[in-house]
Amino acid sequence: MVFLTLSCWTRSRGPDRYWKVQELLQNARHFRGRKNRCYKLAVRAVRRAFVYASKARKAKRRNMRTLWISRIAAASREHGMKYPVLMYNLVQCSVQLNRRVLSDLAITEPRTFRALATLARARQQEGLQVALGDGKEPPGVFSRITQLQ
Amino acid sequence: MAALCVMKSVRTALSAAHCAFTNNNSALPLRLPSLSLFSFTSIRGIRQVVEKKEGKTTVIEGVTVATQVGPQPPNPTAKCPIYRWNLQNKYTYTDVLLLSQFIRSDGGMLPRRITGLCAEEHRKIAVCVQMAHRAGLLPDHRPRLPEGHIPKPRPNPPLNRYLTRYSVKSVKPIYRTGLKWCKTRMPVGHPALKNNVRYGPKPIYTKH
Amino acid sequence: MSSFSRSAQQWATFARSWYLIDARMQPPGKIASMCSVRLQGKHKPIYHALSDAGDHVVVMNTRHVAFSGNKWEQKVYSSHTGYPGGFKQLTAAQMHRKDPTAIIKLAVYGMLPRNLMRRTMMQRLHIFPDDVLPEDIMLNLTEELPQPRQIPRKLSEYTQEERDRFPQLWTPPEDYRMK
Amino acid sequence: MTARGTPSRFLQSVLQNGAGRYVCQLKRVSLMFSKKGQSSLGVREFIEDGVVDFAKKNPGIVVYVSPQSCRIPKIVAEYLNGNVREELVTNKTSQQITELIMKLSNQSGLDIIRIRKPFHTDSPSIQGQWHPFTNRPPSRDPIGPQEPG
Repeated sequence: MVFLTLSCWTRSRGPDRYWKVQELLQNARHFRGRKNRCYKLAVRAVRRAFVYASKARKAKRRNMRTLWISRIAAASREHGMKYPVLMYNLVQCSVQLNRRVLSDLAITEPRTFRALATLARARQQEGLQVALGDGKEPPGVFSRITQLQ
Repeated sequence: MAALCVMKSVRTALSAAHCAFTNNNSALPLRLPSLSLFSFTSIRGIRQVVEKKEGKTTVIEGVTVATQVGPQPPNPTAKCPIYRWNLQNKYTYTDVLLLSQFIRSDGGMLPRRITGLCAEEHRKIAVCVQMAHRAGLLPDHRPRLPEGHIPKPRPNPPLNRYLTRYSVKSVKPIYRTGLKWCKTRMPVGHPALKNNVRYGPKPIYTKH
Repeated sequence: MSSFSRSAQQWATFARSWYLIDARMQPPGKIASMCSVRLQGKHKPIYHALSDAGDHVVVMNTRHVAFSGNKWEQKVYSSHTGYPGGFKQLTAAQMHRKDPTAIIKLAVYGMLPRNLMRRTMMQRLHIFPDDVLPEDIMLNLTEELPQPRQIPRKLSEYTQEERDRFPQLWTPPEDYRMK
Repeated sequence: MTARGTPSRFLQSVLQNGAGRYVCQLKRVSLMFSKKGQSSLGVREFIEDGVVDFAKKNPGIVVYVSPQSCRIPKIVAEYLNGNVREELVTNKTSQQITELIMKLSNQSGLDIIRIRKPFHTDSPSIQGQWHPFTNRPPSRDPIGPQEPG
C-alpha cells in the first residue's frame, strides 16, 4: 500500500492481508471447532471443502440416478415387474420419460405409474407373442415395433 | 401262435391253481424266451404275494394285479421307459410319482433288467431317488424294521434339507473356506441333472 | 391442500407396515433377502437411505427352515469372543440346535448395509422359531408374503386319485414279484 | 463455493404474483446523487430525461430524488416484503441507470441466493401420494399362522 497523501492513509481500510483472511474465513464460518476462526486451520479445511464440493457436483448426478433407479425398481416390483423389463419395454413403446420423472410419478401420481406399468406389460406380452410367432396383437396397445424402425 | 397258446394256458394255470411260493421260481425260465413276443400286451401286471390263513392251512397265492390301460406313450418304439414317454431331462427329485414307480417298497432301486431303463437314465433316477429320500419326500419307502423293534426317540428332530447330494454322515464341515478368489464351494444338487430343462434364463448353479 | 390433510397424507405415506414370512421349508438366504429389502424400505417408491422408511418383518417357523445341499453339515459360522483361544466355529446344524433363530438372524444381518442404521433395522426384525406369535404382533400384521420356494409334496400327501391318474411308465413282467 | 457454506432457498413467488393480477413488488425508489459531482453525471441526466416517464409509467412506485453532497450516487429500492436493496451507480450513463431501475422494478424482492431446485409446485400430487396400501389388493384372508383343518 502506498499512501501518497495523509487523507488517503486515514481512509484506507486496513491492510490487504486482513481482508484476504476474512474472505477465506467467510467460507469456513459453518465449520466445527477452531477451524472456523483460526486461519491456519481454516485454510486447509476450506481447500479440502472446495475439493469435496467439486467432486460432489459430479457425484450428485450419479447418486441421484441410483436413487431414482432404486425407487422405480421398488415401484415396478409392486406391479409385478422387474426394473429392466419395465424400462426396456417403455423404451420400446417410445415413452420418453426419464428416470427422474418416472420416480416422481411413482411417488406422487401412482395411478399414472400403474398405467405405464400396464403399458410395459402389454408390450412385453406382445413381444413374447411375436417371438413365439403367434402374430396376434393384444388389445389396447398402440405401439408397434415397426413404428420405431 | 402255438407259443402264444402255450403261454396263455400256462398263465391261466398259474392264476387258477393255488401254487406255492416256489412255483413262481419255476415259472421264470418259461417266461424269458417270450419276453419279446409279449412286450406290448396289456395283460401284464404286478404280481403280489397274498397270504391266507384258513384254520391250519396257510395258502400263499401269487395274484396278478390287473393294470389299468392308461394313456399311450408318445414314443412307443423306445426301450427305455423314460425315452418312451419323452421325459429325458424333465424330471427331478420332486417328481415322486415318477420316482416311486422305479423303487421297491423299502426304497431301493428296482434292477435295470426289470425296468428296462438305459444306463444313463437309471443313474439319474437313482440320484433323484436318493435326493428325494434325503428330502423326506418318500416317507413310506423305508427299510422294514425287524419285528417288535421300537426305534429310539431321537433327541433332535431331523433337519429339513433338499438337493442333498452326499449322505449326512459322510460330510465334513468346511472350516477353511479358502481365499476370496478360490473359495471352497458347497455342492448343491447333482451334476448328472445339469442338463435338466429350465424355463428361465438362469443356469443351474451347483456350487454355492 | 390444507395443512391438515397434508399431515394426514404424510402419516399415510410413511406409515410402517408389518409383514409376515413363513419360513417353513424355505432356504434361509432367500428369506433373508426378502427381509433385508423390507427392512431397508427398498420396496417403497419413497425409498431414501436416510429417511428410515423400513418396515417391520415377522419371520415365523424358523425351526423348520431347509438348507439345500449338505449345508447343514458343511456351512460353518465363525465368531471370536475376543479372549485368547476364543475362536468358535459351529456348523449350521449345531447352530440351529443351539438357537433356532440364529441362522435367519445372521443371514439378514449380513445382508443389511454396514452403516449406523443396521442395528435399528435389526430391531424391526422379529423372529419366532414356531408359529406361535404374541397377540400384539398378530394385531399389527398387514400382509403375509408368499414363500419363495414351492414346497414339494411328499408321496404320502398325494391322493389316490392323483396317483392313479399318473400314467404307468412301464409295466413289470407278469411274474415279477414286487417287494 | 461449497453447497453448505452458501445460503440457499427454494423456488418461490410472492403470493402467486402474476397468476392472477400482477402487483409490482417495488415500493419505493430513492435516487441519491450529488449536484456537482462528476460521478453523478449519469444520474443527473437520468433525472432530466427519464425519471418522470418512469414515475408516470409505474404509478405504484414512489420515486424520491434527493440531491446530497455525496461522492457515490446510489439507488435505494425498497420492496413490499421489507427488503431494501442499494445499488451504486457511480459513473453510469443514463441508459444504464434506466435499465437498472427497470430491473429493480421487475424483481420480487426475495433474496437473490442459490435456488436449490429449478422447479416447484404447491400441489405436488393430484392423484394422491403413494402410501403402502395404494397398490395392495384391498381385502385379504386373515393374516397369521392358520390352524390346519
